[in-house]
Amino acid sequence: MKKRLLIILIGICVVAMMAAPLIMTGCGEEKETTAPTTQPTTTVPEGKPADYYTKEYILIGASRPLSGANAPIGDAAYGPVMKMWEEKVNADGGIFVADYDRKLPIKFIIYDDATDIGTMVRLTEKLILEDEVDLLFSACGTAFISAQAPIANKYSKLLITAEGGATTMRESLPGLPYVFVSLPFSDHYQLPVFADMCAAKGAKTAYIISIADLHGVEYGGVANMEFGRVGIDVIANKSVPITYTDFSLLVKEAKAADPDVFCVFAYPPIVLPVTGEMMAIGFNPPAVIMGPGANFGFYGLSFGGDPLVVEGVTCFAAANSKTSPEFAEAFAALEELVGWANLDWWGAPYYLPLVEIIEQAIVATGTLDNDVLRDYIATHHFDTILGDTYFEMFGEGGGLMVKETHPGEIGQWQNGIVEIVGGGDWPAVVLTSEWVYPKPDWPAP
Amino acid sequence: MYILEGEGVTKYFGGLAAVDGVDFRVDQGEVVGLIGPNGAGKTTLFNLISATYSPKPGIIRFKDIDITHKKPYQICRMGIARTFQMVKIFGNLPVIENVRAGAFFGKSTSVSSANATKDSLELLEYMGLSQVANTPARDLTLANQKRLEVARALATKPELLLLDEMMAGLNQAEVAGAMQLITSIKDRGITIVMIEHVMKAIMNVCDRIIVLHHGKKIAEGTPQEIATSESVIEVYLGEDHHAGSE
Amino acid sequence: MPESIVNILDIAIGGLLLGGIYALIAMGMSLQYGVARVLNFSHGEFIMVGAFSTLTLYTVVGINPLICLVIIGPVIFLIGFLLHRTLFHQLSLRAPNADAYAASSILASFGLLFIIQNLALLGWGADYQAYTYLNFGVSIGGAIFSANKLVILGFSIGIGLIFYIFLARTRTGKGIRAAAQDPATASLMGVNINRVLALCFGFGAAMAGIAGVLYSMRIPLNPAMGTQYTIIAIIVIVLGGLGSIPGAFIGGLILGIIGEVVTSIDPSLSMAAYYFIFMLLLLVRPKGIFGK
Amino acid sequence: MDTTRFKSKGFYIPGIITLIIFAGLVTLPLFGSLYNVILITTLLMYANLTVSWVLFSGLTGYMSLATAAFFGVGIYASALFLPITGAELPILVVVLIGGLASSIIAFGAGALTLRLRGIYFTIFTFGLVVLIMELLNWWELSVNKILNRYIMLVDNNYIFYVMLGLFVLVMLTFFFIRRSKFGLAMRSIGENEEAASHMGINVTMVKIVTFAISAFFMGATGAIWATKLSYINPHEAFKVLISFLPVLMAIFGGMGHIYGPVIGAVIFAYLQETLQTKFSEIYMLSFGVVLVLAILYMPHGLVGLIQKVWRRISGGKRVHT
Amino acid sequence: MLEVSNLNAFYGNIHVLWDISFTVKEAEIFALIGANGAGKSTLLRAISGLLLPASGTITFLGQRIDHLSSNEIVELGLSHIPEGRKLFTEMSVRENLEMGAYTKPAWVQKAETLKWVYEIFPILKEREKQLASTLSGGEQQMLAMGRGLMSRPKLCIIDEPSNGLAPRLVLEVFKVIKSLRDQDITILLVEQNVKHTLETADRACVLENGRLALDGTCQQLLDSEHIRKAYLGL
Repeated sequence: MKKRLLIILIGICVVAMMAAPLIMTGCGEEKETTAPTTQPTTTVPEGKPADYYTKEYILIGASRPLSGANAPIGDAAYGPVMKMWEEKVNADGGIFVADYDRKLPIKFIIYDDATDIGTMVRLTEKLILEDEVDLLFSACGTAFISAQAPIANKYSKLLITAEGGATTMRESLPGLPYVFVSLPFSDHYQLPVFADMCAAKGAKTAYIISIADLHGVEYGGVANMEFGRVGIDVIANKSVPITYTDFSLLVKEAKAADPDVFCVFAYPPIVLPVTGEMMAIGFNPPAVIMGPGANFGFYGLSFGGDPLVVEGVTCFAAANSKTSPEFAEAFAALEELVGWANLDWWGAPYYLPLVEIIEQAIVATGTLDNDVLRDYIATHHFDTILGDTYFEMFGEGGGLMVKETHPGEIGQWQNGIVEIVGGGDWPAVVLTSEWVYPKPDWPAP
Repeated sequence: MYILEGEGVTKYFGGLAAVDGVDFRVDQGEVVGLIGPNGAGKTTLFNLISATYSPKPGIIRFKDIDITHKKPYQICRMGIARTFQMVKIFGNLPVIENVRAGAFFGKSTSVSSANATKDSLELLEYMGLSQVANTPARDLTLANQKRLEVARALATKPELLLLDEMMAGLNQAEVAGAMQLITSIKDRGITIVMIEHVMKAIMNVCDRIIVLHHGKKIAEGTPQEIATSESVIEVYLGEDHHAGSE
Repeated sequence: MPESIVNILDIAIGGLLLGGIYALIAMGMSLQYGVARVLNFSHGEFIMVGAFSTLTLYTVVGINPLICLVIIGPVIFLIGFLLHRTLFHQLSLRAPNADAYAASSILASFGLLFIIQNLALLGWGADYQAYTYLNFGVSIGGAIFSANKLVILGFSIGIGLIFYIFLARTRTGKGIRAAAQDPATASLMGVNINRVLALCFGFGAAMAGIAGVLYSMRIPLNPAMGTQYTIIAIIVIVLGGLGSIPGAFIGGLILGIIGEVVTSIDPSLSMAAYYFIFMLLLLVRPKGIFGK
Repeated sequence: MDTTRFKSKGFYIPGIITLIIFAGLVTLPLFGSLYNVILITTLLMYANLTVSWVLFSGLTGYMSLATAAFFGVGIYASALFLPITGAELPILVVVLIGGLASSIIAFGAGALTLRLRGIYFTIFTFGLVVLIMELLNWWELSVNKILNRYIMLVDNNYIFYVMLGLFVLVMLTFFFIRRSKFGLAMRSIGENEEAASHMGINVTMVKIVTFAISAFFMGATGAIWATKLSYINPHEAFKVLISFLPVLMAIFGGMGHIYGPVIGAVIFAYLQETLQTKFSEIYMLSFGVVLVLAILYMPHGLVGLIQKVWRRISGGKRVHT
Repeated sequence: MLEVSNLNAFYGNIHVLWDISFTVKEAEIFALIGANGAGKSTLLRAISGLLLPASGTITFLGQRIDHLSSNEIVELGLSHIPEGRKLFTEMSVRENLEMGAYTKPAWVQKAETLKWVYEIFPILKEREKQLASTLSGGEQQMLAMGRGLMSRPKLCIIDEPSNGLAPRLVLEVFKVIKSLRDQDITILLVEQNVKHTLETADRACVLENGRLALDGTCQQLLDSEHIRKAYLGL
């Protein structure tokens, strides 16, 4: 008898569990539908959205890696840009949206995906379906964006991506009209430019270490091609597992091979120890390119706290304070927010204009309708910190920020900062210094 | 044909022979006692017969079939069941489920659920455990846990039953009950080999006794022969000819 | 010297040096498992805490990392000691048997992993941080190794030896060994089992912390870094025999050499090789190379 | 515990409740919001993994941490057979392939490893996850030169129904195995393996077959789950955390009762979702604290807690469970 | 010296000891006899603090010890030589002995005690450096006893010392036990070898099925019909 009652009790619990979310959303829906009736005296003007009177802010959602392996990446560059923008816009009273005939402040909902794609996917759908965000900001990392893009596309949500770019993503862009990619990637003028730079200095051989994931494979592969194009012989292309921790032997082998160009296409957990090992055993090839990781302030500070130590290391970088007064201002503001160690001369220059593009598109179209915004962004040029900024569209598909808007591709540590030393010859390029080749010796310990 | 027969059965642990070249024969319907001081290799011999270990070297036959390299579950399905020195009941399962497990799996032919339940209830009745059929086995008294082990072994419908220190820890009345039980199991036509320290039980119940010492068989015979054997008294019963409990 | 010999030296000595790091990481975990019977999945988090504390002390206060050892080791020991006294001791009281305790302590240590990692995230932030120390080359027979690696191997051997002597010679050390073999009998000898277990858990945590202090000279830090070291430690202690401290030490060295050899053939297979060897060993000789 | 089998009356009310829940779930897409469907799909995914885990580990007492391996194999099956373009196999067939591939691996791994006991078995299964991941990563990288795989997006309601179908299947399997002769054999092994083998139970066979059955459901669940991810690589497909979650969920819910793991999975996953969204800054911290407290104070899980509370309410009389 | 009164203890759910009461007097050999599983070892575990009794009191030298942990009890001067020797097999003979002197007061004078123990068991001195696992059965029992003496106990609990020993060695062991008594060490002896035990001990009690069945001087017990029937097979 008691057992039966117990089972009933458990059953009720299960039902309650299952029903709880339903009831909760039920209530939520009710609130929203009854909201206009609370103001029975006014009806929504013709052609205006249903929440004309009740809209309090522009709701922006993002699923970010606040914890887990990607947290350092997510915390360093794009997160602060969002934060900075939020403060700036809200200090100004918000963004003027014509549909509502007033300025609407912005509000972020940021969930922690704990660096897990399954969680990120679910939270993205929660943001879209449950929180009904007006705008969706991108997840962190190429893999995550690769998974998020089809979902944003499926729900017709504009997705301008930040920390991620890959040739594979470009390949899938034609089927993803709502997705815009901002960060340049391997063959998107970074490695071609770098290969040309090396060839111009007369480099003959290259040695590549890459991380055994999407990023490493792609950069390793493209570097192989590009070096081949300019006649540089790739001696080795070694790939290391993500969780590997000791690089002494790899660096020694590289040293023994005596290459002109040494490439490390990996993240900070590999980039930093490899650099340390190079210093320790005195491996100093004429050109050293590393990234992502070497493009951050912390890279310079990691070897005794003085960025002069990494003098001559080459990395991916788009702009620095010298690029333009606007960038000087932006980098100063970012430095105040996150400190010099977290400045990112590669990503930040491309994340900064994203929010400007969105803001300008909203003001220009006067709506938060993602379809309208998408079409506007796809077809217009914007005046951002980069100057004239626009996307190359893939037929009916998504967009890729064109190389002509890139202020630079390749940076190099010189006198304790990353100078922009390479970037092809398109209009926006602003080089801030000459590329030093061969790089100077590591300082004596 | 002997129901159970061993030739030169030997088992080494490390460098030490726990069972050392033991020959034994058990006739159909007999009750054979296996005695010897602690560490003499009695339980190891049981483990060899029931295939927990394989003898090396040595051969064990059951009804003339070589069972030296069989697995425990095969041995059981051939008709040898056993109990354990330290009871190994399924403590969290109800008593009836313990017995049903034996009834289900003990035979190579499949048994229907209804039949298994029916047989198990009968066995519990026979063992005087019907009142506690639905109690978790761990809540039984030690004596009842031992009876449950026997019931579970009997549920596999064995022809040969190995009882390992069934009386240990039982009081006088319980020992008497256990002796009765053994006799009645024997009357069912089941051959029994038992390890026992309670001499009264051994002397009264067994048809024949095998004495092990340091892994070797030192004597074999009827209870009377054993009680008067010089060598047995020497190592086991105490030097002054009294059958003291070891 | 001919290049091939240097190369062999590179691999052999490099393997030993790498193994020294692995040994240091694994010894503490082995101790925690061997005596306190906790397979501590949060072991790597203690390494992380040790590393971050060093970074803070070195870069903010300016304390030499080697001096940090003396500060951080005892603090983490205390944390481990108290953790065992409270959490794991309670668990052992509640567990009906050893297997249940093994399972519940694994899960509790998993909970600790989350807690410590999140606290580190709140305290130190998610970003990568790094410093380097003693990062210069030292030549051994023509092969060059970074000094901090030699220092780590030195400490690894030193700590291993000191602990070995502590276990072999001192009263408490003997108590620990006795408790590892048979806790009930040890307590009959007068060993305060709860205290010894907590001590061992504390020592294990302190060794992890010290490993973190030393290893932080070489690697960039972030709060999520611990897990990979936990996994390496598990591989090493299985290799050396669960619970054996000399086993963990030698297992670490062996894994280091295997790592360097595989890396010299195909670095992308190195981690796979670790797991493969580890699982093969579990199948062939679950008690480890030195297990009895 | 399992005395109900002798009193068939006791089945009506839970049966009716189960039916009501089932009816509610089947019609959910009609009245629930799309996100509810997605959320409950997630909860069902965890419930599937947890019940599958309990099916083997809960009954036999072998603590397996191989869940992520089988789940990942399922995910990879989808990645191979349901690419974003050119998917030629029906989804259900792929789900079946995922399940079968997992159970084949489980069969092999089980034959090799089930002689390991206790912590050795646990560590081995843990190693299995990372080994498969590293080998696959190496294979994809060096041989296939593809590290990223896109998977066809599937309608959320469809995924929900497949997940629900698997849930019903796994529950039925669990229910019938528990009550069957086979389940009795498994519980006997869990209680005392040596005694079980001496009672005619082919312990090796029972363990391997159960391991494979449990892996089947894990793999099938992974295969359908993969269609939600839309993109995977070896590192994302084989997440060690997935091995631990079902264990935690089962313990959280309590393994003494058939509903325990389900309740544990559902509440735990819901809690996880709440923490991730409401307290994202301290999500891991609160998760860890809940975990530690649950292990300390709810040794028999939620179901145990409910039973205890129930006993208090019903007058403190002891109920045999 | 040792007083046990109304002791009840459980093993899991099984009630193992029922209302046990007895006293051990100074400098005597008090024997506890009973069949396998009668609860003797459980009783000893309860006395030496390995098992928490459910009710009842245990007093040693006037001090309640029933809620002390075993390491505290050893320090009071009660040494328990467990059944099955329970040697630290991965330690040398000497280290095993040293473990016996683990308590702080005993540790200080361990060199001295060691000499005394080597006098009692000269074979242990010869085997000093060997691992305990390499000793023969008799040597192991001697080591276990020697280890138990290293704490300089006032009361020594010896559980089944003759277990698995050849008869010649059994006699030896009993001789040592007697000599200990003569050195004013009180002995609580548990044995299955009833005849020897009753011939060696001063007083004894009989445990049957967790209950105290009989107690008295050994002569009384030897004469008792019950003992003669049940334990001596007469």
